[in-house]
Amino acid sequence: MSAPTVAGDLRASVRGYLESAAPEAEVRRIAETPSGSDPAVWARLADLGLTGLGVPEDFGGAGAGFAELGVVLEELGRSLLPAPFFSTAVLGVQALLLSGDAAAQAEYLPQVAEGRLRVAVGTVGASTVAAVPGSRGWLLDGLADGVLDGATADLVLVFAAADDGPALFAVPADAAGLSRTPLRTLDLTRRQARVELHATPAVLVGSAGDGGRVAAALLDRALAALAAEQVGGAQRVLEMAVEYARTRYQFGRSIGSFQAVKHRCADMLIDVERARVAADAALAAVDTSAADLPVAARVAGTFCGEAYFAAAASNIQVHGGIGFTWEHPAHLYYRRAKSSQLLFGSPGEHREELMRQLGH
Amino acid sequence: MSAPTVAGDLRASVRGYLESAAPEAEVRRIAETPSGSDPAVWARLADLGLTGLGVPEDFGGAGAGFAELGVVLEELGRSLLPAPFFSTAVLGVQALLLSGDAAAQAEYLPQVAEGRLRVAVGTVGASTVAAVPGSRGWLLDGLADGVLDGATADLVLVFAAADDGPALFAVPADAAGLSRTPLRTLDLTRRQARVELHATPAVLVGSAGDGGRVAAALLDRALAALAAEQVGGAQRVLEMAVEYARTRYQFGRSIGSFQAVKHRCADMLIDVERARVAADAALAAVDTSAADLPVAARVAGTFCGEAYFAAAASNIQVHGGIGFTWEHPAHLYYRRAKSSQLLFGSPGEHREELMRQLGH
Amino acid sequence: MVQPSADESLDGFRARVRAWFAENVQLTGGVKDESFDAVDVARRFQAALFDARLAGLTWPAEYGGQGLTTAHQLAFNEAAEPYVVPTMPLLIGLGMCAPTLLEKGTQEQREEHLARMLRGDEVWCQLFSEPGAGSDVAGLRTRAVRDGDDWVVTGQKVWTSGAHYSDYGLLLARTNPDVPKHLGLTMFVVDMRAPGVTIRPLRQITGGSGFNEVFFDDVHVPGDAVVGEVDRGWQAAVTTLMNERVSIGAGGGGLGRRLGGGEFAALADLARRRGGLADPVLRQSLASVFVEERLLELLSSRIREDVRAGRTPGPQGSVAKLAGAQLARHAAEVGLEVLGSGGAAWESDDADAERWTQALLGAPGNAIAGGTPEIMKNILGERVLGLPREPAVDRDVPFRELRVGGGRS
Amino acid sequence: MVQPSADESLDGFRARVRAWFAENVQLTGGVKDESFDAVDVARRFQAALFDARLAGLTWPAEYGGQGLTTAHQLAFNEAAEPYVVPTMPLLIGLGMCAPTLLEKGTQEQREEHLARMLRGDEVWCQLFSEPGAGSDVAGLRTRAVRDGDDWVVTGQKVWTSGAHYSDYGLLLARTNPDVPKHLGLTMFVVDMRAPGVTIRPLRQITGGSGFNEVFFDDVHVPGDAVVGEVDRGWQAAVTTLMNERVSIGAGGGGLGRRLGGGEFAALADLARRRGGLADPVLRQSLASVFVEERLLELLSSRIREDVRAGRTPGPQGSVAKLAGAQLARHAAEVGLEVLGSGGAAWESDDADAERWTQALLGAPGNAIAGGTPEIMKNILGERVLGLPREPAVDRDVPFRELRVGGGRS
Repeated sequence: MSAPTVAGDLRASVRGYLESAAPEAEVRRIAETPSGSDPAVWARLADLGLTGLGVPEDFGGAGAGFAELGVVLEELGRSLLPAPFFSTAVLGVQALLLSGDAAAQAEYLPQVAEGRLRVAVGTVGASTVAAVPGSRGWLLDGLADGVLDGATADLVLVFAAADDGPALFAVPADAAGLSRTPLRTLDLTRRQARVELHATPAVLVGSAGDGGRVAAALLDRALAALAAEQVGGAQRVLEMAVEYARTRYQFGRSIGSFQAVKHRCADMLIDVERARVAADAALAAVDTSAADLPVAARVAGTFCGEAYFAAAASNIQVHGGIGFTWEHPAHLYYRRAKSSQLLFGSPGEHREELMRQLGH
Repeated sequence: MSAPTVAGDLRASVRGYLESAAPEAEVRRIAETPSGSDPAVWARLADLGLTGLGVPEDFGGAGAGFAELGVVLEELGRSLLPAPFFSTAVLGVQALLLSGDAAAQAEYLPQVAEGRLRVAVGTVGASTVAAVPGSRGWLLDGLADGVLDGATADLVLVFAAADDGPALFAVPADAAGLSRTPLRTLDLTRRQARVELHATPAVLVGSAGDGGRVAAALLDRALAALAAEQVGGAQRVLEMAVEYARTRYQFGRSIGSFQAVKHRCADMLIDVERARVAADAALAAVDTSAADLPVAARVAGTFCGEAYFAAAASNIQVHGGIGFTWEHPAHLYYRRAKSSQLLFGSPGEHREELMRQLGH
Repeated sequence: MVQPSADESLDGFRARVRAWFAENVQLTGGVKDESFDAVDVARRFQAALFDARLAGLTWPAEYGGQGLTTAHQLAFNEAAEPYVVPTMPLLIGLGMCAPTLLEKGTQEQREEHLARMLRGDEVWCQLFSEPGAGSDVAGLRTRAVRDGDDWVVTGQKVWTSGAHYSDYGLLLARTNPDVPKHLGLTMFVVDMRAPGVTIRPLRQITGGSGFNEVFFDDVHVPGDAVVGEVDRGWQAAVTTLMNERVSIGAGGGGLGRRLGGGEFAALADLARRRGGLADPVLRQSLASVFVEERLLELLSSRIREDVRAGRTPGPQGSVAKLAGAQLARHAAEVGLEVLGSGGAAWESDDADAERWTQALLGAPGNAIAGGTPEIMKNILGERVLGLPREPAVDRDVPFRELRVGGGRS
Repeated sequence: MVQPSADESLDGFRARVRAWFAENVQLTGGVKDESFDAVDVARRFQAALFDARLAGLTWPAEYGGQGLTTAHQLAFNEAAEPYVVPTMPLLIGLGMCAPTLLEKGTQEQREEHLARMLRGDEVWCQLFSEPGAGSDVAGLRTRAVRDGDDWVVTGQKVWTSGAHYSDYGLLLARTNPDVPKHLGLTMFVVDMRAPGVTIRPLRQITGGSGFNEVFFDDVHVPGDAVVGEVDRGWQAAVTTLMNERVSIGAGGGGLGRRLGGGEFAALADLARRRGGLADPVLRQSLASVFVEERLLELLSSRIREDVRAGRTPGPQGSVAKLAGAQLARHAAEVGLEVLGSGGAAWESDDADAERWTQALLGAPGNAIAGGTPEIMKNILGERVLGLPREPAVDRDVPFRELRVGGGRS
């Protein structure tokens, strides 16, 4: 079986599932529930083998690489289905894999693959947690802000500063002194939480002092994964705009026959095509452990974020008044696009880091 | 006579002169002469009272303010007539006025008004000149780069660092140790020179130590004046693009009926209208000695520079292939627009200075 | 209260307006939204203005106006400029519907409504736009069918400001689908409380509801409610739309203050408090916002000068609309840039995040409401620059055969 | 030299191409402009290729081709990729004119010209565009009038690459002005050295002259020079234009190297030498150039993969054209930003200022040549996204009554 076929099959099966099980009304329903997610959906994603897609086969997963993860993320980006895929199946799994901690992997990854464990990761930038050794293990104090799906996860992984440097820790949802506050979010289809820790017992994952390396590598992977999701969303709003422009008639003509609208759609296409090659290159750089992954990840991070937001705004513009109503899905993508742009650093920060990575 | 009428009369007379005496062929002819200017043109501008427009009546000028100077600059910006108006009648006259040096004013300004003296000013940013007191007056050493019309001026004013701080000095064209190298220029219709001084005798203009104030005030005025010129050029390229779009037929339609071209022209208009109010506000701020002149000057400096360049590039775009030929005047404006953007600091530098002026 | 005298000079008039505002300052100001309270404030203000013989300055005296000159109107505008004039909810009626009745309405319509509108007793809305007729208003599909002397109206309008507090509406409906689109429209006065009229607020992506959908379900409209002639409604609608921006009665103030609402100052303050004011890249963005805002202020002050001087404003109005929308979007994006990840998620008491995310969500609507950028640029290109219109494909086609509206996504 | 055998496998063929390039490397590379020297280099290279039976791989053997499969062409492209293939001056002939003759030409035309083109003995140019017919090629006005069996051509062509070194040209001229514009055109083979043909280089704003104007002043063209049928020239021209980007014969290499020519590296170096690499604002601009350049590399590598795999490239070609023009402009502007006032005036030995001001001056032409952004976006909108065309106003009008060209400024 050749790679395109695997990817094609995966795409068809994920899209088929999402189109039948998660139409817009269902996405809105789940987004409006108190927790912002639906355990039944997660169970179904597990049945489809998606929660464990990136989990090595030894731990009950499919052992797929970022090429395949990217396919799923792209489809989820199209659908906006609120589910903790990005937090658990990307950030959580990758953090555990990068930590090199075989025990933690053996404990958690099979549960992720089975859909029994949702994992949230406090990314290092937004975290001010300190770890001290206590009498019966480590104790954490501090807060991690903007943790994706942080309020509903069964396990929270946080980076904390210890004497030997930063390290990754695992905190179960029922740990003492752990409090999680759901935040208001611009993006209505992905929740975030503030995670506070007060003398909270935690388990070291990986080696003490190794958290900096894990966090940096995790950030590269997060950017590559997010880029795939952004491409999916951008492609979807492009299709939405084109479909509307084709079928909306004003002045006796399809509005898509007017150059102002046609060229706006063409500009969206130009951005989407470029975002796609950027995302694909970043995903491939993860899979091939390419030395320039940090560069490829930031090229994707800056471009895909800006392209998606521009496309989401253009989509509203093409729709005119109707695009500005709550009932129309255009704003769900506009919100997701801007929110995504801010998740792991802004486009400006990515550009500055890019210059550093390029040795300038 | 009300102010609008004065300005209107002045505009009509200047435009009338330029349209009859300086059509494109004449502009190109003068630009291609070795010196890049034509003494007969300068004499004619003097006859029209333009060289002394900003010279006080006591010194034989018209005593006009920046509102009137702006009108002439706008018309010269339309025409691109190569003449040392900006260097002499704006920078030179204003530097002398700002210096407060009555003797220098009495010596030089009447000659400017009569068209017998062309003045160039080394703006402080591009100058590294040091002044030391010699046995028979001051001696200057160093160089001033990018001096507008520096090679053809009869008198060069330079800012130089002396013991008491920066000061303004006058150097006649025949001074010992003065060498002037014409530079290659992006703008084919305005020359620049590198001015080098080697133990060159010079006359202090104004007070020692007062050069910083003069230079800062001169820069504000230069930006206001340049903005007016930029508005004139931007307006001209807009008219050129519209005229072409109206009369050029492709696919059986005037190309201006296509939204891509129509909206491009509308975008140019939006920029020109905003550039106009920005320039007018800066000119008025000079005339009313407004406290926020430095702000108004930089708003104009950044916006008018960018608007003109965008409009000049759009004009080429509207013209298609013909706009990209040497024979078509579009590139003369494109060159002037980019060059002007770089003369007294870049748009980015103006924005940073704006923040400082605003107290941030 | 200062009373008008028969031989009042323009200066005397101006002084009287000033005095009235000074005496009645409690009636003005402070009202910024279109809630029902705002309508009540507007009604009270307008009634007082009417009683002081300062409403409808240039309107004919027979319809409750003052029959004064444009010079008086300009003097009023000048005197009113320092005040926030709380008549926003009445402006569609006074600024668009009333001039239409004056020009196209019957004598009975003028006598019945104009003075009452001028006193603030009647609030009006305008019912032109439809889901299928946005930029292309003349493509509307709401039908009015004869029923004896009456008409029966069926259809849907949208983007109707103030429908929920209006007493009457000026409705444009199709009365003949067998002729080209502009030729089969008729304008009616409709009672917004008539049976069959349903008003539904339209929720926007900001969560707010400034506009309404209005449904007409077999609404009976009397024959004498036709404004102008049957099937000549487009001419009446053009009158309405041409008056869209003309300021009548108590209007004129406030424009400059409404445009460019201090975004730069707010952003600089935000950057100071949340960090970032030292970041050279952010400083560039902030300075750009300052420049855009300053240019918008300068543009609107030029528009005000023109209006004050009785000149027809140049293209600055459309330019200001486009530049204002651009500024709103740009400022919101810079706001989010300052907030960073705090603009994606925040605690509920974070007023900064609320303000700037609302601004970001409001920005697209800002650009669309009152004319899309595409339509505004067509206007600039065609009416100001003299570029030719697109070839029209819908001029000579019976409306029945024309494809309108639609739009799937 | 490795010789082909009757039963050569694809692998064998590929090995033979590799060996040929390795042996003949002195014939390749290093030629970057379209001067006469470049033409000579191209002719020599092509002749050697022909002699090695490696020219015209998929062309029929009867016209000098090799009659091989597309797979052979792809194998050739792959093997040639490491080399700069110096055939640019021949590409219009081989890539556009020859396929047109193959498809639409007479047997005599094919026999007379194709093998000679394939050997590099004949260089061809394409004479479609006119001052009045730019984006709208079919609006051309050059007339060809019958004169007995011959035709007499009068008119002006423009933007003709390589006219000054070409032996023949494929001319599109109007033979019937009384029918709609697409229906009255005829294609001819013209001898570029025939009496009445005048070639004038067209000076561009960069100062360079890559294109020509070609004037036809009563040029006699024999009747057997008609390509296809009289008045059916548009169909022939479509064939030509469809082949514009197909790589024939020795083509295929070089695309990736031509796009994205190291602007970022040059700018970073410039910033380091002239100061500015520490400026955070400039660093943002530099990083943006890097991103654009990287994306362009990725796009063109995807195009190459498609070509290699025998797939029709997707929209990436048009996207790359637009993105390339945007990068060129952006990079030039950043270059001027780094140079500051040194980009407005410089001493004649300042290579930096020369390079980046030339880039700035070349940028607008870069965007226009080979299809304006407007036309490219129409193509993307219509052919890729499926949006409808504009209503055509010139389809059913006799050319004589159509307004074309013009343009005053």
